[in-house]
Amino acid sequence: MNLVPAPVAATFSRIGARFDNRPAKITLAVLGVLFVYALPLLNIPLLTTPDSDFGGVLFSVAAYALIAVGLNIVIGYAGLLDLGYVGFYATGAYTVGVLTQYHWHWPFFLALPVAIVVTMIAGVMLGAPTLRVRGDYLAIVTMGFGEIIRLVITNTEWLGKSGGIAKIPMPPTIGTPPQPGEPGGLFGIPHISWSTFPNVVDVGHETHFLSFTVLDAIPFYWLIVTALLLVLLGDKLLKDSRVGRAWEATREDEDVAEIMGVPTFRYKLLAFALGAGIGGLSGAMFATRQTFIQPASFALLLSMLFVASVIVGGAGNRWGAVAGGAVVAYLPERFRGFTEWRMLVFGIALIVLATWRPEGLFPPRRTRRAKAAEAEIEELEGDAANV
Amino acid sequence: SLSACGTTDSSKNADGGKCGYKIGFLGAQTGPNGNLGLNMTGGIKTALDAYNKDHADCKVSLVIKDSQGSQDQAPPLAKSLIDDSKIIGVVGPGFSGESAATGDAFSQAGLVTVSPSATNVDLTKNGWKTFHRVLANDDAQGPAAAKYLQQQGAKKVFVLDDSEDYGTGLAGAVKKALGSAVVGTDSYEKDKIADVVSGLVTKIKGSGADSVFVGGYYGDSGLLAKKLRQAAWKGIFESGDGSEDPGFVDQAGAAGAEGAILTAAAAPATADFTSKYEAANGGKAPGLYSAEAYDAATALLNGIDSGATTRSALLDYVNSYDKPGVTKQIKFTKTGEVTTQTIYAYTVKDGKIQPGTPIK
Amino acid sequence: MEFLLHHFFELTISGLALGSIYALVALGYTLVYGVLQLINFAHSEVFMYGTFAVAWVFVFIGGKESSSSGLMAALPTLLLALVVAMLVSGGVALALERIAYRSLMKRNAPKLIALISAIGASFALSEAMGLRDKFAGWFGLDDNLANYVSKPRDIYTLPVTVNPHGLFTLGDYRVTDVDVLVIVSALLMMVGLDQFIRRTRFGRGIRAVAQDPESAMLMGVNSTRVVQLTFFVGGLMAGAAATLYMLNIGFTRQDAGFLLGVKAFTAAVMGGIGNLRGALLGGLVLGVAENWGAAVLGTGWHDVVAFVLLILILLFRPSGLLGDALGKARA
Amino acid sequence: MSDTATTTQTLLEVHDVTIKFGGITALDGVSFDIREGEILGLIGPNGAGKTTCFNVMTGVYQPTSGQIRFAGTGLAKMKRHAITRLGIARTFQNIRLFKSMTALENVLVGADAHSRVGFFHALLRTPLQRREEAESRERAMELLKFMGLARRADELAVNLSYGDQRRLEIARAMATNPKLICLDEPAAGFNPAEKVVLMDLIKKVRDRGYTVLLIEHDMKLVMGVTDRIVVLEFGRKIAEGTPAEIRDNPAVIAAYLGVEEDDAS
Amino acid sequence: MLLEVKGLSVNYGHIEAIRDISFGVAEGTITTLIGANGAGKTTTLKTLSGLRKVREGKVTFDGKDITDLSPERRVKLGISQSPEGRGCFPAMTVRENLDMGAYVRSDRKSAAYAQDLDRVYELFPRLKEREKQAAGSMSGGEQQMLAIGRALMARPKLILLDEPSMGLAPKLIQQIFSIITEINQQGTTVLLVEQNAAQALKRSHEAHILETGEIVRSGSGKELAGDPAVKAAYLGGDV
Ligand SMILES: Nc1ncnc2c1ncn2[C@@H]1O[C@H](COP(=O)(O)OP(=O)(O)OP(=O)(O)O)[C@@H](O)[C@H]1O
Ligand SMILES: Nc1ncnc2c1ncn2[C@@H]1O[C@H](COP(=O)(O)OP(=O)(O)OP(=O)(O)O)[C@@H](O)[C@H]1O
Ligand SMILES: CC(C)C[C@H](N)C(=O)O
Ligand SMILES: [Mg+2]
Ligand SMILES: [Mg+2]
Repeated sequence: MNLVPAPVAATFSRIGARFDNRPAKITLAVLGVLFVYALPLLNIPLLTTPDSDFGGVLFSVAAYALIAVGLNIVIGYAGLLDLGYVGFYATGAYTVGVLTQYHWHWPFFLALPVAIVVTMIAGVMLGAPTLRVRGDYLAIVTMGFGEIIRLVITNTEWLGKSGGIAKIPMPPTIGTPPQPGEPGGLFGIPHISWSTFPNVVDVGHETHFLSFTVLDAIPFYWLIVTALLLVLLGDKLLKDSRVGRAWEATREDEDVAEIMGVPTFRYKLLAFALGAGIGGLSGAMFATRQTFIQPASFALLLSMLFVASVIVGGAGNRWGAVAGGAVVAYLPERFRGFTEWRMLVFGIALIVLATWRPEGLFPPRRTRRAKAAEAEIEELEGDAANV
Repeated sequence: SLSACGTTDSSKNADGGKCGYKIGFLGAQTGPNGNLGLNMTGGIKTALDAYNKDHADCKVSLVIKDSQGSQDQAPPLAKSLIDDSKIIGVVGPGFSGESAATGDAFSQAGLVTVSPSATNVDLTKNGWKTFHRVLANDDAQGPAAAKYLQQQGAKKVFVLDDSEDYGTGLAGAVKKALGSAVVGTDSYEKDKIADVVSGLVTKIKGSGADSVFVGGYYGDSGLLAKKLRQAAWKGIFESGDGSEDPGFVDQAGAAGAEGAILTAAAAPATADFTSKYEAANGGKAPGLYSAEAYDAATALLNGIDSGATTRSALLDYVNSYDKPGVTKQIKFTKTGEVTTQTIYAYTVKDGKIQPGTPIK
Repeated sequence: MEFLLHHFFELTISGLALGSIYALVALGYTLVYGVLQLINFAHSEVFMYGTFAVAWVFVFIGGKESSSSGLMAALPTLLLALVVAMLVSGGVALALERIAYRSLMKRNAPKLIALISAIGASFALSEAMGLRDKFAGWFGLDDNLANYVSKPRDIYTLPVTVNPHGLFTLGDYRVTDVDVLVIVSALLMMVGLDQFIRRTRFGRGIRAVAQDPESAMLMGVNSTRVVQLTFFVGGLMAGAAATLYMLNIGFTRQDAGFLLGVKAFTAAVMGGIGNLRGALLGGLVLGVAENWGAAVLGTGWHDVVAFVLLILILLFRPSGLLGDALGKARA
Repeated sequence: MSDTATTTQTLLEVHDVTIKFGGITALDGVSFDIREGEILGLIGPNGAGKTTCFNVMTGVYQPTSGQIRFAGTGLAKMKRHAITRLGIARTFQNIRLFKSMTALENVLVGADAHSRVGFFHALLRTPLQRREEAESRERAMELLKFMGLARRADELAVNLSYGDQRRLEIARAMATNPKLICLDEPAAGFNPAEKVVLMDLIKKVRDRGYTVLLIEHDMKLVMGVTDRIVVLEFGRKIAEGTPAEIRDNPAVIAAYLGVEEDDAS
Repeated sequence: MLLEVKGLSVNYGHIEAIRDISFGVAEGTITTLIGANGAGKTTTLKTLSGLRKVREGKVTFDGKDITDLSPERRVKLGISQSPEGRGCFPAMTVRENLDMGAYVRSDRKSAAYAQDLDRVYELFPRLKEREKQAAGSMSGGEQQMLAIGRALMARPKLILLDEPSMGLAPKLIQQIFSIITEINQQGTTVLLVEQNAAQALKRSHEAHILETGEIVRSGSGKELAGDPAVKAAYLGGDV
């Protein structure tokens, strides 16, 4: 398997976990993060997609990873199978489209939080009545919801119908505004070229720092990776708390969780809203990167791929979700060499992945938490011995 | 100003070799609408085969980027075409959605594109410098189709569209031109007509319409035509270029398709083209947009032949191109629309689409 | 609304005809779900292969030249097509079980991963059909073979157009022989299956495996065989649905299954997934409701009607119209 | 041990509860009290309605008629998690642990029932959140130790042996900090020696200030540990009294105990 | 010997649940396995019925090597089990559950079958009363009766009973043990796992004591029942 950026970060942080001293851990994490940011500039052979712009591919990889992390809260943590996640993705994208272009002209960064909130509200609105429906019934209800969103957009004048919304503004460039032929931004960062040996810095090929243009997806990639890292941090804080435990218990046995004092409905709704919000966030990013959205971009099949991301990665593990999202977005691009066979190959790859790692690429790990608990036992038993 | 962006780093590197030029294609090859994209690449290959036979010493190759017809997948692919300095012209993008999503990038990179099929009206209103298409847009065909329908005696028309850019655009133009002659409208989802066709038939019959116009593709319109005839509906069936494919007749059946009118901004493809196409494509017959793609590719190849081997030169060449193609005279306006806007009406008779006549 | 009332019978009958096809496909989802508690996402492809099989039988017998005929004249070919389609779909379903599920089940893998392998299988099967020209090419694409392939990834039509004949009038609508054939044969098939599951040892085996696979083995149930048979029977039904679909619609494509599959699955859930009679009821309700809804609101809202109805039904009956799984309900 | 039973007041009051499932009347006008600090045994033949009684008390079923009051509050229509927070906890006759969570985490879920912090505290890692988390952990570990499970704290619940799983159920129930803890056949599957240990444990639980309601078929255990016993048969209460009274009650012997064979050790 | 176990070892992943155990069950006898929680009793029975894979060792039944046979084949040969945790089919009625017990029998219409059914109903009148109730809604003890009844319906040569007395009321426990003796006298060989060791040992011809996956003692039921060490560990002194 080719290394994909996000799992690289995961690997780094995992290596980090082996070191007990904090500085080493932090150094490694920082290096990992830096590597993730630098990835599109490095043009690493084999990893870089030969048939598609790597910056653009990395953007979708990061977008899928972000989506998968959000969906992982719903599926992996709370155990709710959501087959209509694309509905939230669409809601986020359309909120941005409507606010920044179609009806109003808000700046992107003002529209972004609104998009997240709107999507969360959509999540609650869907969740409140339907979360009482269980298991696979929920799956099909959510699937229906995803389709309803798309069809309503297709049939609603106010949302641009099937024509969609074009010319969605990009985030503002920091530094000199770009002109035709002039990328603008603060400064240029050269890419690395491997076509010669030894590899060289390719000054002819630069990414301009925080210049958002159609020709260079890399600043968008940085933007979404930043969002991803923040979301991952929040995810970790929640998961390692009472909230995470409540989700897990609900997933394991809802009735018993309830009887143990977990207000399961509220927690399911929370998971749903958070997942939706993150879906909305990635939809918003997608809209501004794409500058053009259409209902056709939010087809049912996408929901399936999102679910596949979470599960292929290992439902319940955030790094698994990142890896899964990356794999599902990356493989079809990597397989472009197979020309018209590539989707067939991708399908087979999914079967192979499933069979090869039924628990996912990174199954949820309990060992680390278990380690922490071990230390506590030592203490406690030590105390006991003294009594 | 065009050449200013056209000559950035790309032409610098391209000087490496005299030959080895490439043209790109961006559009569907797989996915639900892969067949339309395959029709296009078939046309391009036909043009390319002919060219390369004559220029064995300096062949041009084709780089295909499969977008699956999805505007989401297209941008990085467009970028990778742009980044390949050997690529000096692009046939495509195939669909309006992906054209809208990539137009800015091509324009900023100065890489000329000639679409064989993207018909959305707005595409030429973005100020893009590199966009061209070899067929009339959705607005051009509508009024002619409406006129022709009325010439055939239609008084009450039911107008349908497939909820896609092209279908809604064309149907909208038809509706506008027909005005009060429209007795009913409805829309279905592209490729999903099977679920709704019976309801549509009931509706059309119930509306008392004496004719139907469908803005959509043969995969859907063919079935509708068949079901209407099976339900003993006797009116006139008309559809646009999206239905002008032998698949329409196959699907509607000879009886279902009989008398159907298909309009298109294209002269009938010659038998000569058909046989060339079949030779270049393993015996498969041309389909919808094959001939247009052939014309688009031919324009680019003619440019390369004439020595326009940089992006800017080829762009200039295409801008001033004026030659007959298999579908029409190919010449572009400033915004990239093809100037020949003559619309032809084709009628199905005895299970065959008969050669069309210009609508006057 | 007025329109609906004026064409009530016409809309209802055509809704029932489509609904019967949903229902037959829904059976496959319901059966597999009932036994394994998993959504066999690739079942839509099982159906799609059936539709191609039907078309190929017709091409084989009559060539690609399009013609039309009445139902009676087409009946012998149709029956042959039915048998072939059922076998093809059944075979694909078996292969699917073998490749995408068996090893996962053996290893007691989490249920959800099977969904992924099913999605993968669905892609692969659909793409493989899209690439039928390539495979045909391996065998030398002569004219004859080209007839079976048509253009790659394009629609593939049934060469024979079966023209319906009116039989009797029901209110505002003249019911045709095709309507009757589609609805009646779907019903018969469904009743047959229902009896089969209820009355045979195999039926009891299915229910046992569904409820407690380990205990089922202790009773002497060969669960591998039961699962295989379940897939196969689901495939047979999908093949039958494919035949009726081709008779009614007359063309197919490599993604025809996906579109229908979503509906069929919705129907299965609406009726109460795992419940055979539920699948029937769900399919019919869905087909009719969609038709009515589209008539009132516009065809663009057709699927919205379907899904809103589904959500409403599940809100009031959280386990579908007829209640739960094959195990629990008395399938 | 009956001295504790006499002084204290009523904690839970089951009043004339009837519950029907279709044609089956699982409980038929059952009334009894549980007094604070006692260990009350609930026995009766199979299918007498004991587990159903638990289910009604913990909100799993709504009674067809009658009511249940806990510490003065009526439980009708109350959400199940709210009942737990009010102070009733239970174990399950057929073990229902969170299988793929560790033993410690299982207990933590119980302990969380009383923490006040939620989403925002967790996201911001507020001092309050940290403190509560630390307290919960400490309490959970302490309970595991009490149950003799400390060594297995990190083991996934599913990998514990049957007996340990039963013990973990008790620890988890205790973690919710209930006033009343209901144990449904905690000794099922234990051998006599293990039952003796369990018996001591139940007493210790009570000594920590919990009130215990115990369903159990093992008479030695029931007689040895309870202060009072309520006997059900066919959904009706047929007897109530001290262990000694129950042991000699002819109705109970006929319905439930049977004539003991001489050699049943 | 009807059943012979030689050098049997079974793992759960890395955990060795049973290690190199050997024993036999003679035709027509009652053999009992006793042992503490987690000793491996259930694992042994599950291995004999084919639900667990053997890591090492050999199992012969009726002279045939059945080590690698699937569970359903073993049922056909005449081994039936009442599993720990009952394993009733929750959504089937009581009657349907009993019918499932006879899944491999081809004589569902015969008088013999009706007789067997009657016998189960006679043993457990509660089941007759609740013939149409879904098994899942039955009480714990009722389900236990059902599990035993269901195992009997197969008319096995060898019946494996995993803690049949678990969850039963005292009165019924006595009954269960008489039933076990009775079916044994009618010709069914019994392999019994019990925590209620006193009762079990009293009635069994042979008994084995399992400790952490190994057989540590074997002997006749009476012998073991009288052994002070066994008494202390498994029979429980008086409380
Ligand atoms: N949901 C239900 N539907 C139908 N009958 C039920 C349901 N729940 C319980 N019953 C019946 O009610 C009666 C009481 O069951 P309950 O589980 O309370 O018995 P129990 O006293 O706990 O018995 P045991 O000692 O065997 O566990 C039983 O006969 C049972 O079959
Ligand atoms: N599914 C499993 N996965 C992992 N370990 C298991 C599993 N089932 C049992 N074990 C382990 O195997 C050992 C033997 O278990 P087994 O269930 O056979 O014991 P037992 O003698 O039947 O105990 P009990 O009296 O509690 O029923 C135990 O240590 C147990 O933890
Ligand atoms: C190939 C066709 C589907 C393209 C269509 N005319 C469009 O504008 O999108
Ligand atoms: Mg009970
Ligand atoms: Mg056991």
